[in-house]
Amino acid sequence: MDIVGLANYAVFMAILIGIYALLALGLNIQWGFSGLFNAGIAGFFAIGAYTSAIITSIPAAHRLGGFELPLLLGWAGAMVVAAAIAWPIGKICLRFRADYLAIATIGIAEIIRLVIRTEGWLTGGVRGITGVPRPFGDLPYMQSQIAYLAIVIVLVLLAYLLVERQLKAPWGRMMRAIRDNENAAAAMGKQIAARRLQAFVFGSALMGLAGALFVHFNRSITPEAIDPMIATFLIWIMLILGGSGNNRGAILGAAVIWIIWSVSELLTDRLPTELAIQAKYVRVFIIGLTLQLVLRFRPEGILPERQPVPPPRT
Amino acid sequence: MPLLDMKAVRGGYGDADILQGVSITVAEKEIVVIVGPNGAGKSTAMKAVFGLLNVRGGSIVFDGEDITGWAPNRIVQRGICYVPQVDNVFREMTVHENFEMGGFLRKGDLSAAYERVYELFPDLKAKRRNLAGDLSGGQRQMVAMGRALMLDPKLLLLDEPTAGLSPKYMEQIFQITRDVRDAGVSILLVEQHAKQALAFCDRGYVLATGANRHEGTGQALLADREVAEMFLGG
Amino acid sequence: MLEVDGLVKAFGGFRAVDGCTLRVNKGEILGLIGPNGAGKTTLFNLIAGALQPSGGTIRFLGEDVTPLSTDALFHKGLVRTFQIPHEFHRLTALENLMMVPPGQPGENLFANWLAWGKVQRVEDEVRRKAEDTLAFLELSHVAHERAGNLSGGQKKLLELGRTMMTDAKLVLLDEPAAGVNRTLLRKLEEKILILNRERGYTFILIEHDMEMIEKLCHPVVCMAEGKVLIEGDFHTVRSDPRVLEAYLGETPAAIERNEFEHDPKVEELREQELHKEDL
Amino acid sequence: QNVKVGLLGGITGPIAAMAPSMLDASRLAFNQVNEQGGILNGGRLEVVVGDSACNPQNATDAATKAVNIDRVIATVGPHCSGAVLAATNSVAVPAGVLVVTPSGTSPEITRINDRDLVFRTVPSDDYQGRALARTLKARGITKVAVAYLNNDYGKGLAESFKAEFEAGGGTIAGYSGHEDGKASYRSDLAQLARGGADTLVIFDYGDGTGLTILRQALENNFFKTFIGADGMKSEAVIRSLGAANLTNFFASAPVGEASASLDAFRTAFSAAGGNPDAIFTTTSYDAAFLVALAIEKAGGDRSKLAEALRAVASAPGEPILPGEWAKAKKLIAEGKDIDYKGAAGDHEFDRAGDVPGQYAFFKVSGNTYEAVGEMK
Amino acid sequence: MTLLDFINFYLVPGIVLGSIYAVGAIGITLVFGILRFAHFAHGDMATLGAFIALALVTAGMDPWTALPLAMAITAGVAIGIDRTFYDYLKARPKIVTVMASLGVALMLRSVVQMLWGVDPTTYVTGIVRPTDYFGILLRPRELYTLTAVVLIVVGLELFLRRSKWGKAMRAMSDNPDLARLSGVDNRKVTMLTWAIVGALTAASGFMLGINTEVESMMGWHLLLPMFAAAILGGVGRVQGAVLGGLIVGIAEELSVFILPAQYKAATAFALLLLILLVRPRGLLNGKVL
Ligand SMILES: Nc1ncnc2c1ncn2[C@@H]1O[C@H](COP(=O)(O)OP(=O)(O)OP(=O)(O)O)[C@@H](O)[C@H]1O
Ligand SMILES: Nc1ncnc2c1ncn2[C@@H]1O[C@H](COP(=O)(O)OP(=O)(O)OP(=O)(O)O)[C@@H](O)[C@H]1O
Ligand SMILES: [Mg+2]
Ligand SMILES: [Mg+2]
Repeated sequence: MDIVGLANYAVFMAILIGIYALLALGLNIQWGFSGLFNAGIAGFFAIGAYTSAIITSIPAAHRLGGFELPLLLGWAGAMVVAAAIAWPIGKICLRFRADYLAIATIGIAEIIRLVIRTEGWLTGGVRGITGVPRPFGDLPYMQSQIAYLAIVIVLVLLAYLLVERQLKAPWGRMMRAIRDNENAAAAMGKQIAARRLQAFVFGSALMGLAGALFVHFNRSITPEAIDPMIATFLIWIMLILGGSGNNRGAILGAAVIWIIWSVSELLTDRLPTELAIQAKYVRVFIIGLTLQLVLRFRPEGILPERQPVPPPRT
Repeated sequence: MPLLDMKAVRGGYGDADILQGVSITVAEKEIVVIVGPNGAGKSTAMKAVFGLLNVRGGSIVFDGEDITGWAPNRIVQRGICYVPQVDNVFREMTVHENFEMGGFLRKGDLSAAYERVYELFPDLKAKRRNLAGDLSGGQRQMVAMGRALMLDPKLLLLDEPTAGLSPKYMEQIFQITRDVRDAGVSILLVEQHAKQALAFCDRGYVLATGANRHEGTGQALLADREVAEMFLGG
Repeated sequence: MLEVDGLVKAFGGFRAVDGCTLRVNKGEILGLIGPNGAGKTTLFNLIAGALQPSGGTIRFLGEDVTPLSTDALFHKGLVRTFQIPHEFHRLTALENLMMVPPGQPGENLFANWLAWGKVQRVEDEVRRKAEDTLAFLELSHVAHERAGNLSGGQKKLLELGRTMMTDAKLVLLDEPAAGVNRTLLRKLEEKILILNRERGYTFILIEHDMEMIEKLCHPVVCMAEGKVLIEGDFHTVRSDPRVLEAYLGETPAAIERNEFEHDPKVEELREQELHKEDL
Repeated sequence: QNVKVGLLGGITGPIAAMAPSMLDASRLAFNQVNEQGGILNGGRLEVVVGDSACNPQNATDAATKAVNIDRVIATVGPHCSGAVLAATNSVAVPAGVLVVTPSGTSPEITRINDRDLVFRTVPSDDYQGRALARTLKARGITKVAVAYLNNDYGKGLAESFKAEFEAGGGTIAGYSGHEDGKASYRSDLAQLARGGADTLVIFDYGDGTGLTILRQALENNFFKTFIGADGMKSEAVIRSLGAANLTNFFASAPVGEASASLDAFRTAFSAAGGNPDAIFTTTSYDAAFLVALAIEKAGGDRSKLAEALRAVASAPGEPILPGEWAKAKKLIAEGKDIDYKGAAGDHEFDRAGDVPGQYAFFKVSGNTYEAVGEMK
Repeated sequence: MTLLDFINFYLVPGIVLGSIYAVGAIGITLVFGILRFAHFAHGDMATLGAFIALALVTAGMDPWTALPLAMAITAGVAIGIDRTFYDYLKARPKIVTVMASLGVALMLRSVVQMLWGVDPTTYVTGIVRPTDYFGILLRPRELYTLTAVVLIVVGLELFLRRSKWGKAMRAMSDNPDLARLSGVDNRKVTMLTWAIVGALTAASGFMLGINTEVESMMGWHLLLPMFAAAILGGVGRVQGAVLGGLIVGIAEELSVFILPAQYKAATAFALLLLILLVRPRGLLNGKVL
């Protein structure tokens, strides 16, 4: 184990944390501030990933595209398509409350996953899509990783500022009010359905962007990436543990959970090699247990929802 | 010896102390009224008795036994019954089931008790199969009261039982209170219809900002000009 | 201003509002009384668009608003409070009020980026207004408390406070006095009168507090079993035998405050008090 | 000095049931190396086991750790195609680490821009499906129904099988994919049976859904004959359905030349407590053994690994069978050329790092599988 | 295709599968309805139950005798899990407990994998050909499964409606504080709920296992359809869960008529969406939490 290796590993982890942070921020808009129980994160993540992959990858015979278009177009496309698909879904589903919405969105994500697996002409089916370009991908390993990290950091920062300002603004207050009591909010003239939809679409667009970042990082995507355990539930754990309703909490939660997820393996690797396979099961156990411990001691999340005190009178 | 004796109770929901030393006693067969401005800590004082609060100082003795820190279900078994100010019915259960839950701890045949409650609140008879959550505000108050009357407690804590009730029913609640007292039950009552309540109670307390402000017989408090102006609406 | 015609609301087989007809003129404070379960709150829910009627029509400012939703009605100038407080429990008391004013530029997603200055200006105004309202309601000390943590009465006040945050034409108040301290209530009555006289608000007030009805309301309407039983001035309504029977109970005198004020024992004590002070 | 090699398996994911045997087979190869003189100058091969969980997120994570923290110079695995694509594209290839996967069957792997670093000991789906189609034709079966698992393995096989079978004049009387993990496939089977075929070809895993399908087909008398590919050739099938019920069940599987290699592997793996019939054990073993040979040949120089791998795997050269590490080491030291003949085939890598397959046809006999013929 | 074929190869499998879903969905709906959170460890608890039964069978018991015992043991495990992991979160927003249950799901799964490995196994080796009842083909295990489901549903419904503790459970779900004020010991009610839920999960895991195979991911795969069934019927409604389970099971089996078989898993959800559009709180008008 040496410094360069560790640094490389850290950079890699940071990139993934950034991608998850985007997902968690998107979820925070939906759940933390608007109370929308979206349990179909994986679906929007996948839509973003596949859209950007199709737009930017090299042409392939058996599926749609690739169109070899510029990267920025891919990212914008990922957000737009994710938002465009979120719109009708939200239109139909947001009238369901709480857990009904959760299961409806899980269902939609499952349907999206099955479509991606099955409709090969569109997505390459179970073979997935390869040949997705990565910005600065031709640099040597370390430089290219660092360059990508820089891009991810900039995007996460942008997203953070964007979301943070919306939430500090009256818009955020209104969304939280709708979350707390929709009847009263309606009586105060707020258009519940339209506002919810706005938040849902906004959050989904961020999830789409995260998908795009993911696919360009891996240079390929297959349907296995849409595993709900990782692309949905893990994000939920990140948000709740970081502190739902708090953007910094969302980012921090992404970091903590992914570090637990990833580093737990280093821990179980210390077990004797005959137990190498069992060690992986133990690892899953440790992940579950650590989650319990964190919930035990920080049940409100690491950074709980703040009461945003409006700026003082001028 | 008083039936209920709260001495210098301090405590709150989180870390902050809402109650800063509240002392209240209720003797046997006595109606005691608490009045005070909104947010004074009246409801909090009742919750303190019922173990729904972090009590950090003072003591609560009931019937010779220190019940500070007991779990609510144990306190009910000991013979205290409580009607909270808000959230005081099971919304997703029918009116009748609410009464059944009221008599949860009672063994044996309860039909006489149901009979009595429906007699007191005839409006509820027609609504017995309705969910309590679908009732009007006033009807819910009746359900809450009826639920409490299903038990035979030694002490009844009522938090604004008349809020939202029509004048007719308000009068009736006060009448029930007196009847129950006459049957040997002590009552601790929080009221914003302060004048009416003070007029028939045995003793009264005025709470403000989490502490005792005044106490005395109902008549004396009514007569106190400061009390009248500051707390009873002139 | 508001015309309700033959309004019906049935829950299953039960008609909570059963052919209710009502007129409210501009500038009135209409008092709505009636036994528990008479259908008063349900009527409010229908007028405010929170429930859809099973029959009948509602006209507001000359326009048929029967099918409109709550938020659309709000923008036409109709504001209501809830009998059981509907506070935004995770917002502070101050935020509960600040969220009310309609058309805040900061509620637009893009304005927060393109016109931040304006958003800030409006925000300051709204904040000032909310703080003043809290001060009036004696809630300043809990301005930054989560509304869910307020006491029962404080929540009711907050409910009322929301109606003061916007320019309304018609305000529906559902038992604003229940659980509110009487001393404060007297102040609220003043405020309602001021809003009515100076700002031209029209009110419909559901109350079981006869004192308040007497002081504020004309005309008074008594509902029973989903229908209007009688309409008239306070004294006519109060002395109607049907109202006495169904609503006030057999001994209406008992609830009048005069009974206590003229209670000889109390008078006597009061005299003594006065003497004490003199000494 | 010791050399570290990564072993990235899908331990906790959807192929959790198959991964342990595969890892054990790879480990057997490494153990043989360490027992027979070690690697290079008597060093040990150290194995770093990572869990790719069969999804790209975990795979890149595991690969990054192996490459950066443990500094492996080559990896055996990851196991699933999606994991291979992600781990090679974003980690292994940029970092210059050799990857030999024993079970990534997707044709997409051929297309990775891999700087000649990505190899596989398992044939791309194409080969086996075609071989199976020809075998069935040769055995006189002209009408079949096909049920495949909708993943890269099942679907790839099904497509190539269908193409070849139909090109040869056969009829596909039912063709449908299914998803993993459902409790009942009876209506799928009923639907397939309506085409009138007597033979069902199942491209699935015998310790997964394939078992459920086979059971439900047998219990309901849906077909008379059942054909599987290597995935179906699993002990779990015999164990839970009973050999007596499997007289009409056949499976194809890749085998080494003349089966001498295969026998060598079977003996060694059985002796080590493994089950040589479990799916992908032969390819796993070969991948590990080849990686070891390549390291030896390259003298531990990671930049020469790919070249060395091609050299030790392909003709000409002295044939090396599974387990013959000491012999191979000696020959390499003498500068002689060697040619590894693996348990799963000859492993003559083409330009993309793919291998053609060699297969045999198996039937159930006793409590195990028995080869009943070569496949062309 | 004859009517009998339709019944034997589409309908009956659908009903059997649906009953298995139903038993799981009842447990989910109980946790939803009484403890008010979505219990994501449900599937893996079912796996554990199935494996406990397997252990008993391996020890020489007959599968159907092992079932009640496995149910009892799993009930104990469920109570233990609640005590150790969920109980201290009860004052927190429910979503926190939902996350805790995901953690528990991971832990249970890895325990099963560590103890029993990952290979699929069965309670009984070999295959069972069905018996012909006037053209309708049924196996004993299917008959037992259906009978067990009916018994469970009727018993549970009676218990919840009639018994004092059933009412206490509903009261606690409605308003926990008020329930305590009425003298209900919420701890006992919670334990009772978990006992029932644990027993139900074991039953569903066992039934799945006896009708197919026993393996470590079986419960996780079952989770989503079970949730769909619970929601479809309406949160907190036992009959709703049964109805939902049957609908999902039958719909999945029949879907092959109109959709490629790959989309089988999607039919449950497509149907769920359709039904929610018409009845946003499920078929039997469930609760909104
Ligand atoms: N959702 C509902 N389902 C069934 N019945 C209802 C529903 N809502 C109200 N009711 C019934 O309608 C009647 C009128 O209720 P409403 O709340 O309008 O009374 P109210 O006049 O406001 O009484 P109060 O003075 O007690 O508040 C009551 O009998 C109530 O039980
Ligand atoms: N759950 C809670 N968490 C934190 N603070 C609370 C909570 N409930 C009440 N408080 C605070 O405690 C103080 C006293 O509340 P309490 O409910 O005892 O008042 P009260 O005298 O009953 O008033 P009211 O007449 O309005 O019912 C209030 O300032 C309130 O903000
Ligand atoms: Mg109070
Ligand atoms: Mg009302």
